Amino acid sequence: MAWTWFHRLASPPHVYRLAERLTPWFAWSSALLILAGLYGGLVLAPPDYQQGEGFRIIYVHAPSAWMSLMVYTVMAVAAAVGLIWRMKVAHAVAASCAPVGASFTLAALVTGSLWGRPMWGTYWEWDPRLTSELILLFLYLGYMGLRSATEDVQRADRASAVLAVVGVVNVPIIHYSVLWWNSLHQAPSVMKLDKPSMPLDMLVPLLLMLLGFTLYFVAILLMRLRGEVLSRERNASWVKEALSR
Amino acid sequence: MMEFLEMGGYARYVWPSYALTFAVVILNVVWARRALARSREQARRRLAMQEEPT
Amino acid sequence: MSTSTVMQPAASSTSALTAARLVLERDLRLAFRKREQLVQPLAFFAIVTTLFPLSITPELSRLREIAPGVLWVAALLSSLLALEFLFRDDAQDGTLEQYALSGQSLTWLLFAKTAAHWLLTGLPLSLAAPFAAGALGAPASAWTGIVASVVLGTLALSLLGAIGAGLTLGVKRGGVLLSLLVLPLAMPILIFGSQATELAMKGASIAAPMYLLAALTVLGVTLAPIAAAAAVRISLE
Amino acid sequence: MSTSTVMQPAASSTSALTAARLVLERDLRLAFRKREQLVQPLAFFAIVTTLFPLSITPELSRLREIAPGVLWVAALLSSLLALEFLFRDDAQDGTLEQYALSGQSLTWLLFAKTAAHWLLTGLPLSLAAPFAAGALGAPASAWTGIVASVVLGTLALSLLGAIGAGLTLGVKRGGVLLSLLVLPLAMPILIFGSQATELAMKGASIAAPMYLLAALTVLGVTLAPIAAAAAVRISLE
Amino acid sequence: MSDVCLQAENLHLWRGDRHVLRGVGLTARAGEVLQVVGANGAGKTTLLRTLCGMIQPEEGRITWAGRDVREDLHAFHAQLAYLGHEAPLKAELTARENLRYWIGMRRRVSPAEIDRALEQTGAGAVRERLVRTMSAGQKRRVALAGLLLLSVPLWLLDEPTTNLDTEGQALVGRMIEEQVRAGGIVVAAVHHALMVAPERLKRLELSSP
Amino acid sequence: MSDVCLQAENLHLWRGDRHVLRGVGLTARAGEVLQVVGANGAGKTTLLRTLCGMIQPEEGRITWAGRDVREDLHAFHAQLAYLGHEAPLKAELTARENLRYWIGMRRRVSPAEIDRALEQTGAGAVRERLVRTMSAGQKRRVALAGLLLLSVPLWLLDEPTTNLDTEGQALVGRMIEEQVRAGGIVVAAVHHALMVAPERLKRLELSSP
Ligand code: HEM
Ligand SMILES: Nc1ncnc2c1ncn2[C@@H]1O[C@H](COP(=O)(O)OP(=O)(O)OP(=O)(O)O)[C@@H](O)[C@H]1O
Ligand SMILES: Nc1ncnc2c1ncn2[C@@H]1O[C@H](COP(=O)(O)OP(=O)(O)OP(=O)(O)O)[C@@H](O)[C@H]1O
Ligand SMILES: [Mg+2]
Ligand SMILES: [Mg+2]
Repeated sequence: MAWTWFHRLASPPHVYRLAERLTPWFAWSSALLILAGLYGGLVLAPPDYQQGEGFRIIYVHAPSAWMSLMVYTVMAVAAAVGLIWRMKVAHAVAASCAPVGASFTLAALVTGSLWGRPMWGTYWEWDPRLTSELILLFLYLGYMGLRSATEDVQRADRASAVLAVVGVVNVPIIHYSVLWWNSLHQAPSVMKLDKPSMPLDMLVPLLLMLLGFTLYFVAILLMRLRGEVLSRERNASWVKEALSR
Repeated sequence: MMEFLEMGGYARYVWPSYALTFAVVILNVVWARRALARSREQARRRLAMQEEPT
Repeated sequence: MSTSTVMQPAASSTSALTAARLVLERDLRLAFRKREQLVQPLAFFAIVTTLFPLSITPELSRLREIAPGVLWVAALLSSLLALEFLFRDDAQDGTLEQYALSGQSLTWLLFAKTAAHWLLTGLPLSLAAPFAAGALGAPASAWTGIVASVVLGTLALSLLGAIGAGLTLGVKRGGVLLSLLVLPLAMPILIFGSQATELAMKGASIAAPMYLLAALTVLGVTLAPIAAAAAVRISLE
Repeated sequence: MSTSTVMQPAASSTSALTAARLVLERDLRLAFRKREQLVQPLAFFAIVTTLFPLSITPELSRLREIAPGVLWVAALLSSLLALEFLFRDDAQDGTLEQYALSGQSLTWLLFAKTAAHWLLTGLPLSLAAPFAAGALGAPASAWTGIVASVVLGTLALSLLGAIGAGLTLGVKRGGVLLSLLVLPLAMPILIFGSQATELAMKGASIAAPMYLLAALTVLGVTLAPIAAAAAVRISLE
Repeated sequence: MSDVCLQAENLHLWRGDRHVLRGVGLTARAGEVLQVVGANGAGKTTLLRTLCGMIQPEEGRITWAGRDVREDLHAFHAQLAYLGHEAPLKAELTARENLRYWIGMRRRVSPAEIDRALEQTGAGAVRERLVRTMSAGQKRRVALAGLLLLSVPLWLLDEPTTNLDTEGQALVGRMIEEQVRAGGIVVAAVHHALMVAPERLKRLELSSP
Repeated sequence: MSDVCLQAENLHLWRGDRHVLRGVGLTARAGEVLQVVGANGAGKTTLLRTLCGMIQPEEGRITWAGRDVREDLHAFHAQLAYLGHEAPLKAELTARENLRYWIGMRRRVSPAEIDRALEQTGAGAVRERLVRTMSAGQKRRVALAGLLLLSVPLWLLDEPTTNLDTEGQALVGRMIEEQVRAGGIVVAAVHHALMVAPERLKRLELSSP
């Protein structure tokens, strides 16, 4: 009984219909949250006493960085599930994640370096956090490269799943190694807001943005998932029904 | 309003950041829709092929 | 025609260890037949190390500062170049297919292949590293430290690379994709390796980075052949 | 069956220029079909550039000193990796044999292939180089100088590499041997290129090394395709 | 021995958009030769690769001696030999060395045995030559010697007579007869009729998708 | 037209220690099919590659229309088509694109012509498919379409029926007949007899070295 939800999640027609039904809910609620967060962040929040108005980049930078990490985690977990239980739907989830994650990683890198210029006086610094974010981008690119280089969907699924799982084993290793690497060479990292905690009127919009982006990710994921499921499914009857709508 | 747009002198950094991030947000929607449409089209063709008498 | 032994193949069947030994022996023999294969990674390593003095500065005092980094980047790139062929030749002529159909554990066979690969590239590289380091200004006292760290580092790299080589088997021009897959994962090896070399050159203890390198290697030995076998199976399909 | 035009093939035969254009178009189309081929040399270049800060030092002030060297070594290695495939794929599937038997000048056809290769690797690399240089601390004022020098350098390298690629065609695992052949010959490119970059970063005139690079390129354009054609013919035998 | 039997039921497989195997089923018992015939592109190669477990069918199952082969793929592989379009030989090794490593990985084999097999398939003269220097047909003959040496009950052969001269085609026929006489099973994709006594032959016709 | 004629005199060639071509001579006139036969390893492939100028014989000479081919190799190559053991197709291009680039390099060719040739060799159905996804026989058929399109007088074919089904073998026979009827010359290395009317056939038997 407890496992029925799992089996239903493994059933492509069910997932397809569920995704179709849920997408608008996530899409609209995320749009609302993001708009509210924007208003709060750009208009209501007071300027930072050190960084002035420049700190407002946080409302796009932090959500982008958050997405880059969360999406990779989702992707790796889905890939592992797909490998272990040979679940097509899980592979479809993993395949849907990569482009979204890669694009937000790029956004985090660019917004971060745009922020870095006024704060640190340089666009780029080989700081541990920055460096590991860059490596994360390479991991995404490798994943997508492998996927697109393999023609057959089933084979691409499993090959890239192996890579995603190996990659996730490596993410903490990369993170800590980069930390240790730098600690031997260089003074502690520059990147922190010089205050113990943010005032509420700065924090609330940030939380709204984070939640909004998360829901937005789910909406995009569901949309891509439908396409990926369709391309893996040969069972004509439900596909025909799904397409007629 | 001008003051708001100037962002206390940080406009060169703030607005491109927002523009890029929302470009990514919107592009992801576009890409996802396009991918879905493509898959539907392919599935339709596949169905047509299977229904052909062999 | 031979009197058929069709029905009792299990009687004299080979053990997993013998099969792995045969694979190792075969790869070594192939390499020694074409001796240039042995020399090439070394030569590449030597050339890359000479590129730097040419393109940066010939002053020994300044070279010494960048020596560990240059050494490790060169080692990384030369093993990477060789990695591409770890499984490729065997995939092309159908040998890998026969391995997968041999009834032997593919994990073991690929482990043997990886071991052969390390013996043919990692080991010579480790032995050549101190000379390159010397040319870049490292003191003779650093030699053992350099050799030890390069041994561990190339071991870890070969194991890690086996996964990448397996994954890119089905891909045309897999070489560049392989680098793209392996290099980000190899960054820790690079960091700890060059740290160890730097410490060795300063005469300090290299224990800390060596432990970390050893940990990576052990992790690689236990996990990489399994992942590589999975990857190869997928690309053969 | 078609009414045969067996006896008048010369009537509608293709001119050397059209044949070369078709070869170029074909190679570009193949590359765009597999778009990752376009991205990969770039990604490799980016990764190699990040290896150095990781293994040497993250301090921009010190990175800036070695930036020209790092940039050029990375550019050299990434074009070298791609060079291996300049003729290899076509040799394997028999296309090159058909080129040699086409009754067209092999020199022209190989020149077209080399041009396609540069468009697909050298050009993107030239456009990416200033970003890598920026990450290593080069000022924005150096960008045009860097782009110009990398354009010339990769051109010369592709032409030079074509000879090496032709010579190593018959060789299994030609990649490493190719590097061995090409790298020593590429040293002048590396030296002038990194000189130009260094001067550009200092804001000085880069005319002198650029003239030399241009001279190398012109020499390459006139001689390399002929040598490459000879080399390819030999390895086809 | 009657239970040594390869069965496949209702195999379905897609490649790209193409439904290549559409409900293929087959039974091959000890002592039988199953000829898989069909026009170019009918799916013969695909079927053989699916039978030996290299491709996973999307539907259907394959049994060996009554058990699903996926239960113990290793044991199944130890019972079969697959020979594809290309001979699985290393260009830089001699014929002898090739067989030593290929066969040695699966069972103990003596140099004398190897030489005998090479002699039988007409490759005795080239046994010390590097495979790289052999003609297409000579390579095939070395691969056939490997097939003999494996001495397993199940042979899956994809156009085994390719590149062979007339004498070589007769040789393949004799090898197959010998194999089924000893109680083995041969599944072969063919365009030219095999030179085998007709009573042992079964045909499986694949139609083009 | 009687002077369109391929002649070779006293060809000698060594490969390694092996005297592969030992004084081979041949004449093939317009309208003739020359079958090169011989056991595996007799030197058929080597002979064909020598004839088209890819290998230099160590002795002897080859003439085309009375002139030594080495005088103007380009002009000779413009008159011949060589099809080896492997079809010279790019795996990542479709059948149509492959022919467009392969043939287009030698003569102007329209898409309609290409489609017609593909239809004639039974590869019309796969013309938009990437060659990588084709079966062995489908690839051969695309290569045969290329042969038709080249429309040159001299064909050098190495086992042209490899991988083809029965219908495909008949197709090759028809193509060769058509070619010689139009005054062309065909030199083919074969193991299976070609399906061609016997009066046009000449045989050249190579003995094993
Ligand atoms: C290219 C440059 C940069 C990159 C790649 C980068 C990357 C990241 C990453 C990976 C996170 C982690 C998010 C999480 O843990 O959830 C993050 C968060 C954050 N970054 Fe950046 N960053 C960059 C520049 C900057 C700059 C210049 C500042 C401010 C001076 C900054 C301030 C922050 C803040 C406030 C957060 C969110 C709070 C936190 O999680 O600590 N970042 N960034
Ligand atoms: N990746 C793919 N995408 C699309 N179609 C494919 C793919 N791989 C194989 N096919 C098709 O599957 C069919 C079966 O191919 P297969 O190689 O099994 O044929 P075959 O019977 O062995 O033919 P031949 O006699 O020519 O060797 C062919 O029509 C082929 O074009
Ligand atoms: N590099 C080499 N060294 C030694 N012998 C060689 C070399 N290359 C070819 N040979 C030998 O030359 C002979 C002729 O080979 P070729 O490929 O021409 O034979 P073939 O008649 O085409 O045979 P098949 O029918 O098997 O295709 C063979 O005996 C072969 O072993
Ligand atoms: Mg086949
Ligand atoms: Mg031959």
